[in-house]
Amino acid sequence: GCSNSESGTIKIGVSGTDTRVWDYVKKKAEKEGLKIEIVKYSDYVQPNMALASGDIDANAFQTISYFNSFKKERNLDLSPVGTTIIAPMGIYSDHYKSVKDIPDGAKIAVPSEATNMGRALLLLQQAGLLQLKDGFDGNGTLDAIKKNPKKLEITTVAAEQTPRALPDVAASVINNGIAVDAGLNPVKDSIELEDETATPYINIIAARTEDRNSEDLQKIVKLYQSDDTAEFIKKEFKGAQLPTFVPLKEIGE
Amino acid sequence: MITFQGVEKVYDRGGEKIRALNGIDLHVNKGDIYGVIGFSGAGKSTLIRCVNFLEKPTAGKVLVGGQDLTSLSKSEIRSVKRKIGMVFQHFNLLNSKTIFANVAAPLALVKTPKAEIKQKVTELLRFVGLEDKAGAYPDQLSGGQKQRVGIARALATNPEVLLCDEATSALDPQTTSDILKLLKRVNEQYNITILLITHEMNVAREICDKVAVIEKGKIIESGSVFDVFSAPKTETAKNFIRSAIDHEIPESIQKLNKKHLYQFQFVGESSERPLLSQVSKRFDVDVNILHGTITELQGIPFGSMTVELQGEDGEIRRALDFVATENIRVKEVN
Amino acid sequence: MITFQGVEKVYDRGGEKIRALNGIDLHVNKGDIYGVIGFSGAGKSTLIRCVNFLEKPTAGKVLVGGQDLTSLSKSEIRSVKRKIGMVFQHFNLLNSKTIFANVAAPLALVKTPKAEIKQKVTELLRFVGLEDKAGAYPDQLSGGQKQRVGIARALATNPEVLLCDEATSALDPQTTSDILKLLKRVNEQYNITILLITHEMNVAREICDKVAVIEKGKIIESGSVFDVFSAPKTETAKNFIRSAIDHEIPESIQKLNKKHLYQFQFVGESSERPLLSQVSKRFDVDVNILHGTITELQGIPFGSMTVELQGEDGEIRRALDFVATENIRVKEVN
Amino acid sequence: MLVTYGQIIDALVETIQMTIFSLLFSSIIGIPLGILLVVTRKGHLLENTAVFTVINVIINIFRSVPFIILMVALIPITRLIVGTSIGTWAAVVPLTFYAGPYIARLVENSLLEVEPGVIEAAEAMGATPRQIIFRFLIPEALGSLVLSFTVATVGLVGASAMAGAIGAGGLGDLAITYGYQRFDTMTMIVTVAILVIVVQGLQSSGNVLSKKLRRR
Amino acid sequence: MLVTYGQIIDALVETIQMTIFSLLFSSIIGIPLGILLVVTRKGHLLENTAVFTVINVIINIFRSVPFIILMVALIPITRLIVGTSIGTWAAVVPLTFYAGPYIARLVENSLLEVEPGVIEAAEAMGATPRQIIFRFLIPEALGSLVLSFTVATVGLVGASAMAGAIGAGGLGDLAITYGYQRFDTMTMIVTVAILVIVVQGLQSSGNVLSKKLRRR
Ligand SMILES: Nc1ncnc2c1ncn2[C@@H]1O[C@H](COP(=O)(O)OP(=O)(O)OP(=O)(O)O)[C@@H](O)[C@H]1O
Ligand SMILES: Nc1ncnc2c1ncn2[C@@H]1O[C@H](COP(=O)(O)OP(=O)(O)OP(=O)(O)O)[C@@H](O)[C@H]1O
Ligand SMILES: [Mg+2]
Ligand SMILES: [Mg+2]
Repeated sequence: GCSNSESGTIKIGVSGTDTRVWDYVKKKAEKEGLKIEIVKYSDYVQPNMALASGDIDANAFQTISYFNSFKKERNLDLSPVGTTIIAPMGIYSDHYKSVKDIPDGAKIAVPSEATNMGRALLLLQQAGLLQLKDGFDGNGTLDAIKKNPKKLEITTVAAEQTPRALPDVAASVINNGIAVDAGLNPVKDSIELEDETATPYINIIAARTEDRNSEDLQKIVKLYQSDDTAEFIKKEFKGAQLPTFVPLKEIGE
Repeated sequence: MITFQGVEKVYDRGGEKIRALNGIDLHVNKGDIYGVIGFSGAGKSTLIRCVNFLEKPTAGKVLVGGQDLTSLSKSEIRSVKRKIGMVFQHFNLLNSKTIFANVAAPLALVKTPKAEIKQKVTELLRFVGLEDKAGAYPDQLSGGQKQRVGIARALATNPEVLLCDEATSALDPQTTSDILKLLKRVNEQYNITILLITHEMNVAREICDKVAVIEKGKIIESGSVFDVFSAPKTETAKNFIRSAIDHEIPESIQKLNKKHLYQFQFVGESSERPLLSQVSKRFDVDVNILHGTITELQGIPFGSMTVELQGEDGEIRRALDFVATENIRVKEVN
Repeated sequence: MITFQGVEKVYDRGGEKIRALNGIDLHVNKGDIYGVIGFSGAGKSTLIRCVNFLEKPTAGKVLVGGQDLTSLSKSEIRSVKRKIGMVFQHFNLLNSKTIFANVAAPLALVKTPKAEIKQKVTELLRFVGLEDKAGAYPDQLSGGQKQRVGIARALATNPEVLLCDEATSALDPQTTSDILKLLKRVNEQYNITILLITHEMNVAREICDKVAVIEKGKIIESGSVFDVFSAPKTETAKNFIRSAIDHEIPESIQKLNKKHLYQFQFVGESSERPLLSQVSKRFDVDVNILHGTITELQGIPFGSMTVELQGEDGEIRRALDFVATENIRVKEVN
Repeated sequence: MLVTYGQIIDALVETIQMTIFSLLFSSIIGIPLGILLVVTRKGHLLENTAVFTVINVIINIFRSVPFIILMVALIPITRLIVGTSIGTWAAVVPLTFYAGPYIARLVENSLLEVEPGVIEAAEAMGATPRQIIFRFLIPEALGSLVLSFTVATVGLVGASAMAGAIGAGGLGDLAITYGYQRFDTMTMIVTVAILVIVVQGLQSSGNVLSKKLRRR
Repeated sequence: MLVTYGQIIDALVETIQMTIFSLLFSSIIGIPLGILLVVTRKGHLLENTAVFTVINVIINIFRSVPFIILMVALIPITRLIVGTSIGTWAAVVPLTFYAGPYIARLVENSLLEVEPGVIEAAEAMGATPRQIIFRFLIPEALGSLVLSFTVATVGLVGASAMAGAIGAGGLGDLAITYGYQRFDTMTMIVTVAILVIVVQGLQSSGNVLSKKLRRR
């Protein structure tokens, strides 16, 4: 069972330091007698591993796409319990006003982590810069590129490095949160932005499969997916993150 | 107490073989003070270091107290070593410890009570004249002071065997003499066996019962101090002993340009009669001693002297003939 | 060439002040071989190290070639130092370099051509008897061999001043004598000034023109070798010199239990006449020399002897009275 | 600045905690290994080629693995020891395994500098290998050892920054998560400044202590 | 395994490239700094408290900054030198600044072990400070220096793993991105195994060379 919830505290793992939304949810939960502890991680592997091993009770940091591939590769018995937001990835450039201006042989920086890289490739395809292999599931390596008419040079760097590399490349594909932190406005500054309904990139709250119907977790999901939370997100992130409380069915669960 | 049987030690210097010891046979009895003399590089240090196994012989055996160290277990070797004190040629003090702690080190190893250590170390430091340096560190001492610390340390555990590798080389004659007296005393009081390397012939003469002369890794001569000193057999031994006993005739004397300058060498047993007196009395010759060293080994004058014979030529010749019958080697100095 | 003016050196040992030099005034002329003797810890090394500024005096001045080192620029100090060779008490060789490279080091510093270095170093190594060790490293040498490397290194640059801190302490008499001859030769050939620390009185006697006796950081006596050796003024100097010149009377002699055993000390100028001969001739007394060292300083016998007087008591007494008039100190040996 | 001073103080405490404890444990591992590396080598006190080779290779293995991989590979062990794989205490385990072999190398290097004459003197006195190590070898190398440990400690402070990956917190993590990942330059400057002060303090103490101990 | 052998070989080449060049440049920075740390300290050859303090503090600053932050902080400099802030060459810059001060500390530690008698002998010969350093101090410390550089090189191999963040590639990055992030255990094992072999080779060469040079 959900070991920690018995002691009255739910541990939720997040990645990075931005806990504004969860702080908000935590406050609401406390009023309902539910204690939440937020555990911060600085990478994208440990929160899932810690969840699987029971060190935490739920996590909220990843897209469904990343979650699924992670689960498969590690053979973990985890399940999504609710959707949260979508943070559209974008193509940014210091040098060009439009993707069409990107010249042949130009250098493009993409995040090195596999699902982010896949997502970046899909976005580059959406922008018409690349053509990917059929049935590409958004999770893979540079092998996925079928045609590269402009002979673009794709360089993989840490996600946080993509904005920093802007002066050195023709364009960077930057995750939404990182773009915001780097002082970019996804809506205004990007030269290409991910489709808002790109379902694989909706973020989720995940838990161990055995706990997915736990009362406490369900309560937390409900608190997150409430209107006032949505309002808080819109206000705090100024459109960079969009609350997307779609049912799990729509993301293929 | 210490026996060398055909000991060889070969160092490997980048392929080249250096034979430091080349078949050493030597026996040191319990209670002996045994001196080893020899030119620089002859193999003296290597020899003494074989006794407590700091060098492992490449061939042959070293027995200490009748035991072959190679046949013993490690802990047995250690307990043999604890009975052997050693004064190193290069002192080998602990730079990080005070003089007191350096001398106390061997005592601390065998878990001597603190009070006893304190008493013993203080006594030893007083003896070697360093009581005021107890709290100093080796780098704050002069060369001779370091050597004295080494001596105090070697004596701290009242060892049964004492190995001294040039233990007084950095000391002035006065301090040397004090140290030698101490060694003699411990030798007599506790029947300690002492194996002592030295190049100072006076040290050998003053303290040793027996000596061995080592050259190129071989013992070329050994025996009682008297035998070796008075009748050295090999050329090297003669050379070595002579260079110590009869110093070169000073230039000042050579410049005097005196006519009848002779060197009398007392190289073996000569008559009991007072030789120079007899010469003066029997012949009309005056003997003027200019230079030399003479000492006595078991009642027999031993050494050499440069003398000027004053008198008529014929008388002098007769006097010299007389001297020649007395087992004295006469050499004319140009 | 070298002048000390009121030089003081105080070491600080954890708050405690150690006065190693306590007001040294000393002058060494160009071409002198100047010996410094003194007990262990007297301050000899500290003194010599002040000459090439390895120790900076806490007070006073050291002038080398008339120049006060403290007043010179760093590069001027260096060029003065290049003219000073030094043999260290603890050798201070480079462990990482071969013997050849060690001796070549000072030459390489002044950019000597390779061929010249090769020739010079080979010559020096041959001289100190180490030509076969050119390729060895210091840890493969015996103590005396290391010391000889130090000597060769100090001589490599044909220095104008040579500082020797116990340069022969680890050497046998034969090698010592060879080295001293070399020093004497360079002194005469090149007019090199040599300041030499030693505790071996023979070394001082054989090679030095002048000596200074240092005690507790003060020069208590100095002058020509003859003056100091023949007429030491201070008690310490006397002690020091006596302990070197007249060795203790061996126990063997004391045990003989002879009746009329005397020690004659030649402590100053005595008559030109051959004394012992005169005694033998004038009195019905035989003089049997048992032990002692006698040497000559500027034509005057110098040293001491233990003699047995054989004859009637009255005659002996008269002989002794005669001896006493001859500026000889007579001491009865129990 | 996105963080409060409270957070910075917490992080400082976490850094100190991680550093002290991992230094402690890695010393417990590293010192004996370093000693063994010295005394089991050819011609030394307890010559033993097998032991030397095994230790040498094990140390090399740990030294080869990138810290982040080491952290993951050690999770089962961490969980076994600390009961969890996240948090400050959990970070101490991989940090220990990271710094232990490193300390072993530094200890090895320092001990090899001890004059052989000192060991000879000890052997001549009949000292046991243990006595030689603890009463002769280590005291003689102490000045150098202190400097080595200073270098290792500073290295640990640096490594602890990466331990943020497993939620260990600490100043370095604050610098990375805010300064690096969130572009909060102010936090970066403040945390790095504190780190500099900490390191400066460590290094200065190390220098002073080492100078006192180094008697030549 | 998700990667091809071609990728692994590329990564190995990148690692070697990063290590060699950053070792080279960090030595160029670190050796003089280490020497200065020794000779400007109190009572030494070129005593100069100001220079010593400045260098000491600068080194501490660089040693305090977590590598990842250093990498970011140095981007302008990297761009100035290499022309870009990403890729293998760009990684050499922060690696150099990371390893340089570290090497300085190790050099310092090694040089401090040289017997003062040797320096005295050099001074007595009238050697210039430069000659003392290069003809006496360094040759005497060489055995220890080689071991220190071995430690530093192995450290660089480790640090180069983190340089993947700026697209430098290398074996460590392969281990992290495939082995760690994508749970490709096989890739992780292969890359780490190669790293172990590289480190083992480095350490063994270091040991042998040092033993040859250490004449005591
Ligand atoms: N660094 C130091 N710190 C404190 N005291 C010192 C230091 N160096 C020397 N001394 C002390 O100064 C005195 C003189 O030392 P010095 O080395 O000059 O003696 P020395 O005459 O050369 O003796 P030796 O014949 O034994 O070599 C000694 O008592 C010694 O203990
Ligand atoms: N580790 C070594 N490697 C090579 N040769 C060595 C080694 N140790 C000593 N030797 C050589 O062995 C010979 C004997 O050395 P040893 O130290 O026994 O001489 P020694 O008689 O003590 O001389 P000294 O009176 O100068 O101290 C010397 O020629 C020396 O060069
Ligand atoms: Mg010897
Ligand atoms: Mg001295």
